[in-house]
Amino acid sequence: MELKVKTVKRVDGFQEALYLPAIFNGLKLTVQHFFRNLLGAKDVVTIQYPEEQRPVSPRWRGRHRLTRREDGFLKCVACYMCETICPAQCIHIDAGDHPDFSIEKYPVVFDIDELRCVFCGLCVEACPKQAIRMDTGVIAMAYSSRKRFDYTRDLLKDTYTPNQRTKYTNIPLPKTEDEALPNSRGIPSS
Amino acid sequence: MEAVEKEIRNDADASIMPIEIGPAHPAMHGIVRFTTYIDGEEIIDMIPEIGYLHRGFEKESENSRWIQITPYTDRLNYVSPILCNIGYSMAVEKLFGIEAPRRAEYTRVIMGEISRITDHLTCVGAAAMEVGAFTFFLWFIKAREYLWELVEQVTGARLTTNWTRFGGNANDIPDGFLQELHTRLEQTKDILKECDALLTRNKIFIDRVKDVGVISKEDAMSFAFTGPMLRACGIPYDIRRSDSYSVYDDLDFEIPVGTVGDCFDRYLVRMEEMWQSISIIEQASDKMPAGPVILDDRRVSFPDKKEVYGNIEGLIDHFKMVMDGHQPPLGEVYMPTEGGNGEVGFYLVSDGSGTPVKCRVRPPCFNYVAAMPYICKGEYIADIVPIFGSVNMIGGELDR
Amino acid sequence: MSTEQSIGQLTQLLQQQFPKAIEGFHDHRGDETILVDRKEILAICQFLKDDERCKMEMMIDLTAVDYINETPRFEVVYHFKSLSLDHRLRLKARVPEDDCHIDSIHALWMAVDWYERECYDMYGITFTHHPNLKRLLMYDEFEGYPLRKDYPVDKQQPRLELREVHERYDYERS
Amino acid sequence: MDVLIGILLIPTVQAVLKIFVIIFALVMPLATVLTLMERKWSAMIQDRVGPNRANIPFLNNFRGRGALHIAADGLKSFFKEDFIPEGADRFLFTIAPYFGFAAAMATFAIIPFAGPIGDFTFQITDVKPGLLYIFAITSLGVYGTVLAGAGSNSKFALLGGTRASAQMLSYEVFIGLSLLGVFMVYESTQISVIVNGQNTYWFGNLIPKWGVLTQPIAFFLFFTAMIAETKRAPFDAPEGESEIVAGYFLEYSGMRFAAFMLAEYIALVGVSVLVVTLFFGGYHIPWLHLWESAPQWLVSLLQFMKFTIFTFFFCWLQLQIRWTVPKFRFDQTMALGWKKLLPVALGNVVVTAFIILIAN
Repeated sequence: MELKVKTVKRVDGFQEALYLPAIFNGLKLTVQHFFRNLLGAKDVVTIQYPEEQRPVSPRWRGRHRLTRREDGFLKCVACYMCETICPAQCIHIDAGDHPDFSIEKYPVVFDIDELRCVFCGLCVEACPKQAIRMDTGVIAMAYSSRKRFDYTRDLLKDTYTPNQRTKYTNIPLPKTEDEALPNSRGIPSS
Repeated sequence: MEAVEKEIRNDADASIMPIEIGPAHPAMHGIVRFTTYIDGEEIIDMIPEIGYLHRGFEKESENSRWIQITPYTDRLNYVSPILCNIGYSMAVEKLFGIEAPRRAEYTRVIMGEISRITDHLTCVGAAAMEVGAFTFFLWFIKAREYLWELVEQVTGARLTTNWTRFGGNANDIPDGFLQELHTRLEQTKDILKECDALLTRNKIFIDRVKDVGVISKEDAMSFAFTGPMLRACGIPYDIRRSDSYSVYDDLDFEIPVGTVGDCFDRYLVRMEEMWQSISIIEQASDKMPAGPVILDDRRVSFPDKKEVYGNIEGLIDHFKMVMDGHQPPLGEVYMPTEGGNGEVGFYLVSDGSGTPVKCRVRPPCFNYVAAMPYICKGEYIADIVPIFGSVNMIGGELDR
Repeated sequence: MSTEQSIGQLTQLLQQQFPKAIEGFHDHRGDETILVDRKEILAICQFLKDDERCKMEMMIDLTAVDYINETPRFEVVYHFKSLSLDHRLRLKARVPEDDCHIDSIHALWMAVDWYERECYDMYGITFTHHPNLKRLLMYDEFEGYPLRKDYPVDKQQPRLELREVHERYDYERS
Repeated sequence: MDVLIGILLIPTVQAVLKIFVIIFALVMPLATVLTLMERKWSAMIQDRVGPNRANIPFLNNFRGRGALHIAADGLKSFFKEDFIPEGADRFLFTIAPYFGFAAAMATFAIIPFAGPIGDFTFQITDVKPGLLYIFAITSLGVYGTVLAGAGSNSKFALLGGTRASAQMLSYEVFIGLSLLGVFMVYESTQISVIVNGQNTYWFGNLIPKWGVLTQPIAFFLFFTAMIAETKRAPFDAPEGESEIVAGYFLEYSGMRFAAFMLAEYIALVGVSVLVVTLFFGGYHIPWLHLWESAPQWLVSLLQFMKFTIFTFFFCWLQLQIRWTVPKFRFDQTMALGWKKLLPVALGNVVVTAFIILIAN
C-alpha cells in the first residue's frame, strides 16, 4: 500500500473567536447527558463495586487452583515445570513419593505467593497435566495480613465451578474442564 | 544561562524563582520531577529528573528466559500493553528468522490497534482534563473501558495481557468476538464524535493548546521524536508504513500529519489516528483469514496440549521447551514497531543460550521528556500542563 | 557473531571513506551493522549525518552491551535512521574495560545527550566532552554500574540520608 | 406579649432576625447543598453515579442517595487537624479564610427575596447606593486570597494569590462597566428601584422590562465577569489545580479549608442572586399584578418561590458551564477581560445612552 498522508484541519476561525457558539454546543451535549441521567441514569456506566461485580471474561486469569483427579487426589505430579517457567518465582514445590504406586509423585508442598504472582498464566501453559489453572474468576484478593497471600496446597485444591460472572452471552462458557483448557493451537474451544 | 545562575547565587532579591513541579504533582502523569526556574509566570529553565520508576527492565531481562520477558513488556507502556507485547515478540521472531501465521498477524493488528486507541484515549483525555475539560476525560475513559473489556475477552487480563508468544499468540480470538468488536467500535465512534463536538472547536481549548509547545521539524528529528509527536510537526513517519512490518501492507489507512508542531496539532493528530485505527480494525476483521494462530515449530512454540497429554514425543518437546527455554540463534536484531506514542524498538542480542545477553527497549517518550526543557523555555508555567499532556509520558516506559 | 557476506551500500561507502576505522560488518536479518574503531566514532557520525548518501537525521537509539568474557569488553551500539532516504544503520564500537571511554557525539543530535547519560549511568562508559555526564535513572550516590554483568542482580544499595532541601535549588547547568 | 411584638418592631431587631433567617435558613443550606449537588450533577454529566457511600451503620446502612455526604464532609473537616505550615504567618494565615467568607455573605444584605407585606420587607436593608455597596464588598474578597497566598509560605500558594488578586481587581472594572447600562435604564443604583423597574411593561402588559431584555449584552458581560470574580471555572486559573495544585488555599486544612470551600459556593449563590435580581425581574413574577384579588401573603410566597427557583437555576447553570468548558490560562483570562470584554462593555454603555437619548 502506498503512503497516504492526511493533513489535520486546524479549525480556528471567526466562529471560534466568538467563544459562545462552541460553549453552547458543549452545553447542549452536557445538558443532554445530565437530563438523561437525571431521569433514569440511562448512560451511567459505573459499577457499584462490592455489591455489584463486573462480569469477567471466561478467560480471566484469576487466583490459581489445583485440579483433582476423579478420585479426589491432586493431578499435580510435582514436575517443577510451573516453578521453572514462573517469571516471578512465586511457586514453591516439594515433591514426595506416594505409597500408592499408581501415583508416582505428588507435591508435599505447593505454595504460591500470590503477592509475588504477576498473573501471566505461563504456569498454566507449562503444566503438562492440567493440574494448575487460573479460572477461578477471583478478581481481587484483599486481606489484612501478608501471610494470607501465601496460598498453600490445600487452599489451592479446588473443584471446578463454572465462572458465573460473565455477561458475554455470545461466548459460550466452558462447561467441563476439558472445554476450559488453554488451547495453544488457537482453535476455539467450543 | 550563566547570568541566571549568577543572579540566583548572589542576589537574594533575584526575580527568578525555582519551583519544584513534581515528583508528586497533579500534572505529572507518572513520577517525574521538573525543577523549573520561573520569572513571574514565565519559564526560564527546567531540569527534568527521571528514574523514579526505574525497575531494571534490562537487568531483569538479562536474568530471565526469553519467554519470561513477555509479561514484563506489559508493564513498559501500561496504557497500551499489547503493542509492547507485539514489539517484543516480533523482535524475537526476527531473531529466529520466522514469521507468525497470517491469522496471528491479523489478530495482532486488531488487538494492537485497539491498544493504540486506548493509548490515545488516555493521553488525549488526560491532557484535556488537565486544561480543565474533566467531562471530556471521563467520557474518553468510558470509551477506553469498552475497549479494555475487548482486550480482556481475548487475553484474559485488562492490563497485564501477556498475550503474544514467539511465532504467534497465546490464544485465538473467542467466538463471536468480531460482532462484539463491531458494537464496541460503534460505541467508541459515538463517544469520539461527541467529545470532538465538545472540545475541538472550543476557543478556550484552542487558546490553551494553539502555538503552545511548538517544536520545529529539524529539532524534532534531532531529538529523535517519533510517532504522533513527529507527525504533528508534519513528517509522515509511521513505522507501520516505512518499515511495513506485520500485515499493515494489506491494510489501507492514512497517516495524519500536522503543520505547526504545537499541542493543538498533536491533539488533532491523535484524534485522527483513532479514526484511522478504527478503520484498520474494521478492515482487518473483514479480511481475517482462517488458520492457526501460532507456528507449529518445536523451536519456538509449546506443543499442542492434546499432544502433551496424549503422546510421549509431545511431552518431551514440552518438557524441553519449558526446562531449556527458547534458544534463539546467535545474533543481534533491532526491531522497530509503532507503539502508542512512537517507535518502540527492541534491540536483542542472543548468544544462543536460554537467556538474552541484552534486551534493550527503545522507549519513545524518553526523547520527549529529554526535550521538555527545550520545548518549555519561554512558555508560561500553566503551559507545562498541555505540553506535558501532549508529550504523553509513560513512567514505565521512560524509566523501564 | 554470524556474519553474512552481503555488503550493504552504507558499508561500502564507509569502507571507502574510513578504510582503517572499519573493524567488521554484517547483515544479520537485514540489519546493516558496522563495527568501527572507537577513536573515529565522532568523524564517522559526522559523516553519516552530513553526507548526501547517508543523511542520518535521527539517532534512534544508543546503548551498550557488556560481553564480559571478551576483550574489549563493552560495545557501544548506535542506531541511526534516515527519514529522507529511508534506511537504517547500526554502528558499533568496542570499548575496553580498563580505558572505558568513547567520544561523545552530543553535538550532532540533541537526543544523544540523555542517551549517553543513561549509558554512562548503566555501564560506566565515559563519554568524553559530554557537557553534563551525570547519572540519569539512578541517583547520584549509587555505587557501581547496574547493567554490567558483574553487578549482581539482587545487590542491595545502602540507604541514604535525606538530602537537605536547599541543596536541590543549586542551579547546576552548563 | 405586647412587649415581644414591640421588640420585634424595632428595625434593628428586625434586621438582626432577617440576617439570621437569611443566612441560616437560606444561604448556608443552599451553599451546603450545592457542595453535594456539584458532585452529583457533575457525575450525571459524566455518566457516573457520584458520591453515595456515606451511610449510617445503625439504620440498616441508610445512605439517602449520598445526601449524608454533606454531614460526613462537615464532620470530617471539623475533626481534621488544623494544620499551619512551618514558616507561615500565623495571623494572616488564620484570618484569611474569613475575609472571603464575610465578603461573600455580605452580598445578601441588600437583596430583596420577596415583595413586602405591608411595612415588612424581605430585605435586610435597602441602602441608597445599592449596587455600589456590592462592588465595594466583593472587592474585599480579594484580601482573603492575597493574605492566604502570602501567609502560607508556599510558592504555589503565592503564585495563586498573585493570580487571584490580579484577576479579581481587573474584573471589578468590568462588573461596574457592564452594569452601567442597567443603571441608565432604570435610573438608579438602588436595588429596590431596579427591581420595581423591571416590573413595568412594554406594549401595555405584554412584555416585562426585564434586565435581560433591556440589556442583553450587559447580562452576558455581567455573568461572565461575576464568574471570573468568584474564580469559578472557566476562570479558575488562581486555583489552577493542574499546574499550581490548588493555588492560594493549598496549605489549608480542616475548618479553614471548609471556610474557603463554603465561601466559594456562597459566592456562587451570590452571583445567581444578583443575576436574578438585576436581569430577571428580581422577585417579581410577570403578569401577576393582573390577578388583583390575590392575597398579599400568597403573592409574597409565590414571589419567594420564583426567586428561589431562578436562583437555583443559575447555580445549576454555573455548575453546568464549569463541567463543560476547559479553563483559561491566567494571561488569557486577563486578555479576555481587557481586550474583549472592556470594548464590548464600553460600546454597550454608549449604545444604551444613545437609545435612551433618542427614546426621550
